[in-house]
Amino acid sequence: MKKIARSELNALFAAIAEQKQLFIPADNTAGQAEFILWKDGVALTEKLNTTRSAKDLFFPQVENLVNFKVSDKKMEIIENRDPAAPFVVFGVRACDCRSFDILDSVFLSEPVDTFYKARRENGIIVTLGCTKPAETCFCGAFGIDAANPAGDVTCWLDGETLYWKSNTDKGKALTAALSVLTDCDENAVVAIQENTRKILEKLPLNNLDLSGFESDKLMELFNNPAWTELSESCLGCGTCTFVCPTCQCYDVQDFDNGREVRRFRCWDSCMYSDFTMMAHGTNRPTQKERFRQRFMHKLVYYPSNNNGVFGCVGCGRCLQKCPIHMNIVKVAKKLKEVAK
Amino acid sequence: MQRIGVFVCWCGSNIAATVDVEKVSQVLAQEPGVVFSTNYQYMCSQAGQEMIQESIHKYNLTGVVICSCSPRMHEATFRKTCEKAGLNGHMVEIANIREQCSWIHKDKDVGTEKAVVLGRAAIAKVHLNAPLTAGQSPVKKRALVIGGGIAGIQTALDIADAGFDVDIVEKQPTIGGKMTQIDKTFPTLDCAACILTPKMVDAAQNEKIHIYSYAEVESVKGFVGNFNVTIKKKARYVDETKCTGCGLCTEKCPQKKVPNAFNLGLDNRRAIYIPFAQAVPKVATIDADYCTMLKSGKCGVCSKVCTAGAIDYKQKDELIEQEYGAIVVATGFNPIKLDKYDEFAYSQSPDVVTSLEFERLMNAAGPTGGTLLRPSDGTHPHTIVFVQCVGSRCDDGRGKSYCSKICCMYTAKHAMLCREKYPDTDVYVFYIDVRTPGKNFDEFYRRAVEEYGVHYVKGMVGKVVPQDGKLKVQASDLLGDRQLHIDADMVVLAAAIEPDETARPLATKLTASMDTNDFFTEAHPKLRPVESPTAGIFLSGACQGPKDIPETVAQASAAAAKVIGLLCKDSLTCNPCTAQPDELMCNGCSSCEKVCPYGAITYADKEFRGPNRTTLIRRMAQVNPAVCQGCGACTVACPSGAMDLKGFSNKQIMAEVDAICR
Amino acid sequence: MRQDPLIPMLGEVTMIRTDTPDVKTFRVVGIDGKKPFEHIPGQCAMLSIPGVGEALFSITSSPTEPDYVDFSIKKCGCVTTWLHSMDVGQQVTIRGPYGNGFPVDTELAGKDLLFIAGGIGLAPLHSVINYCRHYRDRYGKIDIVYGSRSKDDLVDYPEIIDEWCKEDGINVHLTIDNPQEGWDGHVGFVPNFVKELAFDTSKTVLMCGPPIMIKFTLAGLQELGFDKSQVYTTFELKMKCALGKCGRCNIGDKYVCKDGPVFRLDEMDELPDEY
Amino acid sequence: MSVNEQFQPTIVAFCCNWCSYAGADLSGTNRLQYPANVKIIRIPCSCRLNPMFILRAFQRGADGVILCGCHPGDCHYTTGNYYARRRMTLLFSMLDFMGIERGRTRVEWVSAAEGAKFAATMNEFVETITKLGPNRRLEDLRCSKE
Amino acid sequence: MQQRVKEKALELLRNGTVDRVIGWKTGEFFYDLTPAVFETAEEIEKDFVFSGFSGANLSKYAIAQSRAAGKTAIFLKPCDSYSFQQLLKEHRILRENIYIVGIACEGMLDMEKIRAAGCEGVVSVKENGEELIVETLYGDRTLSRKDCLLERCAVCKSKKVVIFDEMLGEQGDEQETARFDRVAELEAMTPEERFAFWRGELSRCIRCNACRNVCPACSCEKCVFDNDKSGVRNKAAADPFEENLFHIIRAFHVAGRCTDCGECSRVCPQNIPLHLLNRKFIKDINELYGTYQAGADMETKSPLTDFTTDDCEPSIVHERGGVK
Repeated sequence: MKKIARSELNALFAAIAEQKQLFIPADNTAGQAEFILWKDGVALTEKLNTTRSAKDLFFPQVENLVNFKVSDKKMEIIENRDPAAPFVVFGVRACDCRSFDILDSVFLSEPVDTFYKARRENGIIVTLGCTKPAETCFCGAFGIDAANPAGDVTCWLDGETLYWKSNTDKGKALTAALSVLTDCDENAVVAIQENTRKILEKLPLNNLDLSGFESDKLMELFNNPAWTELSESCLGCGTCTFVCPTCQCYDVQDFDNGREVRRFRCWDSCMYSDFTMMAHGTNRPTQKERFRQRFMHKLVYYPSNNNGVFGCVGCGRCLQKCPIHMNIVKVAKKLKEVAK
Repeated sequence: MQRIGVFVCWCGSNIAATVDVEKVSQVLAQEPGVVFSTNYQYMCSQAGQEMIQESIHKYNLTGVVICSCSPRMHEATFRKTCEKAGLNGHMVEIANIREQCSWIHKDKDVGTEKAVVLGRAAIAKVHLNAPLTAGQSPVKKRALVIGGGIAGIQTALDIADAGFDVDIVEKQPTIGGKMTQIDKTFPTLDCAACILTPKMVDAAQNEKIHIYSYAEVESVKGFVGNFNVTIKKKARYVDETKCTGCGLCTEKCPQKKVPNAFNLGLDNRRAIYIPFAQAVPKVATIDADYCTMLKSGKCGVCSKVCTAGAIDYKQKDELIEQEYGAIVVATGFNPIKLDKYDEFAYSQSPDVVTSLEFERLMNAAGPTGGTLLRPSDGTHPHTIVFVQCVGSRCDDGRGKSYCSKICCMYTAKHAMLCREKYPDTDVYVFYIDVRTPGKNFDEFYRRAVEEYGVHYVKGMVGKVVPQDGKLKVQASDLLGDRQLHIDADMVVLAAAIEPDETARPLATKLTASMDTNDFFTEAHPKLRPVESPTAGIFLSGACQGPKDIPETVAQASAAAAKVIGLLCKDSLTCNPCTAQPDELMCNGCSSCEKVCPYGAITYADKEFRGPNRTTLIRRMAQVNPAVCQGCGACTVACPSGAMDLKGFSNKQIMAEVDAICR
Repeated sequence: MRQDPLIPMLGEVTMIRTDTPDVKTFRVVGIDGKKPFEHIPGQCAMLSIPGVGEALFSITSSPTEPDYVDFSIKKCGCVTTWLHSMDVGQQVTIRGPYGNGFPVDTELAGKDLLFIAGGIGLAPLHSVINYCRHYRDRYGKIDIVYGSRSKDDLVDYPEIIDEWCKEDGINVHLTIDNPQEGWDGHVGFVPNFVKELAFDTSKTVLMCGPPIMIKFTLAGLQELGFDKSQVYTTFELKMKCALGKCGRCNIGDKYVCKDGPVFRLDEMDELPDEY
Repeated sequence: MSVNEQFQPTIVAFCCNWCSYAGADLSGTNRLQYPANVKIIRIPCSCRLNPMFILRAFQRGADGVILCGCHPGDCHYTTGNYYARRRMTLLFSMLDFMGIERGRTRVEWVSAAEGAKFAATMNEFVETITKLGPNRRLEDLRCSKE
Repeated sequence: MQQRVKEKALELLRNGTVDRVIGWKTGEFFYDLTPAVFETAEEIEKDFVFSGFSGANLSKYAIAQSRAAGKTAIFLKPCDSYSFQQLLKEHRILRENIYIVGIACEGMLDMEKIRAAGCEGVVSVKENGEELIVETLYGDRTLSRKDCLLERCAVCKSKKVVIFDEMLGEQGDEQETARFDRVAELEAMTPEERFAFWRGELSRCIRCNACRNVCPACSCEKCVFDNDKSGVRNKAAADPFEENLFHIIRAFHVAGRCTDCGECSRVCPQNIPLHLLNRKFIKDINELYGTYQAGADMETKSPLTDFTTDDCEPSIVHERGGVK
């Protein structure tokens, strides 16, 4: 384990930035935290977490896959991928760190998504243990320990000191190159962790009961009458999906600028009316079906295909950001209530 | 994807001198969808057109782009060319490489490059063109004339002459309008009644003309060729079919104190009346506001004296529905009210009169039997002051900003007639300008000044004060640069004229547009002066703007000619480039309807198949293609993009934009 | 740099055949003139016209064709309309093959097969039929029930008449919805026709067509004594990215592009009715 | 060579069919010159111009957009240009509010008789846009020619 | 008031005036209320809440509910009532099927502002006159209520419920507000500053469409930006231009129809002050064409579907004040 004085954080960031691009959670002009490319003067946010998750750095909202030049009957495929620059993302919380397991299971399974893979290989995730979790946090329900996150490197921060512990080879290599860090004892963070865990215990949603979503209940849950009521006020916006660290649905769209055609991959949202639009219409015609798809996916379909691991990490973003305050916690509770 | 042929015209050297036509046709051949591209000396020539037609067949073309002169020049030509070859005319687009390219550029490279871009834009548009067919709508061969003044009568007579049925709706009990109240007409000084009443009789006797007197237009539905009009015939309490017009009732009616509207209140009439001797129809009417029988149920004298048994106190308003192919508005004018012009003492002295009142005072059928007498004491006036532009050309907000056009001439007429009949009178005319454009008008005015010795004074009357039976007139003489004080016996005010008050609500019913002065606007101020922008609505007389009698009659005949032209057709070809809503996108919010200048948009509730076998009822815009002129105002007002314009669709215009900016 | 599965390869259309008023068959080869990839009957590939869109189509040719892949495509959307308007020699992009395909070498091997198709639904089965014809000895009796709106709407009609009908061990049963001049075959809808034909229940059924046909035909088959586990169908229309990643083609916890598009109908019982 | 000497702006002119398109034709008939940067798109009436078209032009690389229509009061469709006037006023104000250079957008009323005015307007507009330089603030990077 | 609203909902449902009630439903916490349709008195007893966090404008839900069988009650705060009436004016709501209960409003609270004031792990908020007592996992805080109001409430334009069948509390009036101050501030900047400001704000846009989907004026059956046939569909912004286009066109489409209810900014997950775009249009309309408040009445023509012959020319934009 290593450490550095909190007052020296800037020096640490400068040292990392010397080697790789560094993103840290910092406050933007709207007073929200987001991952910002560090340069001198960018300060670590006081906020618990970023509005948009760390997913964006690995699976950006829009990316140019390939271009085409079309002339007459002939066409040409132009691959113009940027070689991904190595980067470090600092301050990822335990929940967001877990989201990469979920994204990996999708994108790194065959056939591997090379765009995502390149970023994963080039990115080093430095997590930061939580000290002031919010009432909306429920990572505990997924067995995530906010006091002891995973990642290539794990950090803890208290009033005076940042503690730094590398977990992986990538993390160790980074650590080795950072001479500003000094050695310290593993036990130094125990107090921080205990303090966090004490607060976690008090969180209203920490012990959210997620039993009853096993795959043998799939049809029962799908046909649960509560979906109508739950989805009734859903606006059909994509806020929950876009701030979600695990949502990864995408669409491929072409843009013809008259000289070449650019093919983009962009995020899609199951909440949008044209999500599953096919040549002859859609099979999810109302918001109820779309709404159900999102939560069934997180709570049932994904676990069914992934050894019972839920497609949610309890970060609480959708709890805070949904314009009508409908969210996975309310859905899970209501489904169970009605099922009984 | 279309199969497009591109035809580049040299226009002799007009285009070829500044545009490398060969290069243009070669470059455009590379565009997606272009299967044939060529150039030729004169595309519009017989040989050029044949080449286009052959290519359509040979290459199975679905779209044609012609790079040539302005579409305003030959679009119609090339459309016809293609139609003859079996290709819909609206699959043709013109790239204007002459007026907007070769003629404005000198450098051949620049011109060529631009011609290519314009060609590309046309190709991009053609890709999205769809065949359009103009609809046909049948024409109801009957016309409605609203207003039975000289304008309406003339229009009706001309239409009837051409063999079409025509109805006149007149709100007064008789047709004839303002002209019936006029004594003599300028510049010939012939008697108004002598030239008008025969026309009134003609109208009444014409088999093709039906007169709805004492009636108003209640509502108008439909569109050009197919108007559906409801006419309200007001109860006159006299059975028109029985009344012989003998006039006995109008003599026996005990209610004698009814101001006579025909004489502008200068004398009284009975509660049952025939407005004047030559009224058409010559039928009595009971004035419900004054009739004691109708008000209290006591009297019934007229009923008793009527040998024809025509009196019917229980008569009700009657609604008549009728279909028309065309509607002519001939609602005429009125002098403005003078309550804002108290400096002229109009409300204080009966000897201050308006010009129209003066007409009645001079008229042999008027309250004074044609002898000019002062309303106050019945004496002969010796000094008469005419004030011009009362409320005309007025920018202080009390009157009208426009020139009423007829006042200069009728005042000259009045002045002249006074001097002729009563040479002992002094006549003063105060004017801002004397405007006399018109055949024999200036001569007429000069006669008034030179032969009849009328005192024309440039300047305005400041104040008229009734004093000791005289009217003290203070005025300025601008040319003499002095103040004048005249002791007049009578003051005659040339009040501005304004459209009849019924015009504005009528315009709303017709969805015809009006200007801020409530005059109907014409489709084009120069080129279509007797048509309203609303198809099938025509304008006759002073409802369109101030006019004298000859102008009114000329316009009335012109409107009739337009109506006849319309009614001659069995059906109308509609403009194919009309707006069309996408039913699935329409919200029914009414934004489009509010900006449509033609009232072409209506709404209907329609059933839709909703998700999961439900049925939804939604309010939806519907465009009547027979009425829509294709301006596109609605397409921008529509937030959901449901409304689009055929031939100039959103996608077509954006495709042109894309091609130009590429 | 390694290509991403989302990045397609170029192909060229070497043949276009008009089958019906709204169906054309396109033959695609790689720009090297060779077959772009090997596939299993029932698999799909993604064709795209850059700027117009990408769309997934069943491969209609048999894997046994050595030089090309065919796609029979009905004109119904943006991409298909574009495809229908193009000429031979046009390049397109292609990626694939995708999906599981029919279990031709496992579950279907040695069985009597009953193919039931409606309209363009013949496209995915066409590949299987010709595969089975090629390896005729691996399969039992083959029955083909094919129906369409009219004679003109029967896809691959010449091939059916000239080849399939003439082959031993293959029974072709054609039907059209309404009587028509020049048609002396059966008239009526596919589900009723299947019931009339009263197939014996030892057969394994491969079915593709409009949802309404599938629904009623299945009911008919069940009346005849067939079990759902004997019936296969394909849901390729639902596929989006075809890679199992974009998250949009799922029916319950199954992804059509990874777990399908071919499903045995008894599997569908455990899935929500969202197809 | 400075950028401005090389810079050839792309300018889209939307002209109503009845007045301004005819005015543009007249300026051609009278051989009045204006730069080839201006490309005209014919629309039936100025009220057909959807703000979307203007933004589309900027997206695709236009440096200036001008709308020409009949003089207020002379609209072939009576009222179209009055609506266009309000719409464009508000749109231009919004573009200004978002910091887009004033002057990249313009409305001019040109009658069928005003060929000279059309040419003069276009000359002036091209000069304005050339001075402003390439449209950077509203450009769509996907359409960027660089 | 909080109790009266709930009692009124119960009463209307129990006495058969209506078949359902659109209101706010309790959440996991005290602040995360969800707009909901209540069909039974039991549901209302259990879950109906009206509190300082009932900010959500319910009027848009009336579009669908007014088409359901029977009658629906809806609770409208003053600003909501403008949205409702505007929708009515656009024939989107069937008035005869709706029973409107107007609610006098003292301003709604903004949880984001409470959090931004440094309150993390908030457990409860108690209103105590002009003060808010905020209980958090990390200790109690006292905040001024005024500082925690939603933006639209801080500059409330009207306390008047413009359409109702029944009113709870005192009817109020339109009031002078400072709502255009920020627009004026921006107008006073240089174009470069304004450009930088908007580029900064809009570059955060993630095109989640929350602003559009919550907006009562954006009630289109299908938005042009979702419509494949429109030629301008874009699902996710691929470029800063796209966000500009979307937000300009959206503001333009609601110009003259936007009641300034402020929902767009309230729901923006990225805290983009989108209401400023709408307010800019409102301010311009007021200044150029006379004061107009959308939804204030049923009759007045919207400024964009109206004109006068002497309207100002578009060049006024280049001529009028502000830094060039």
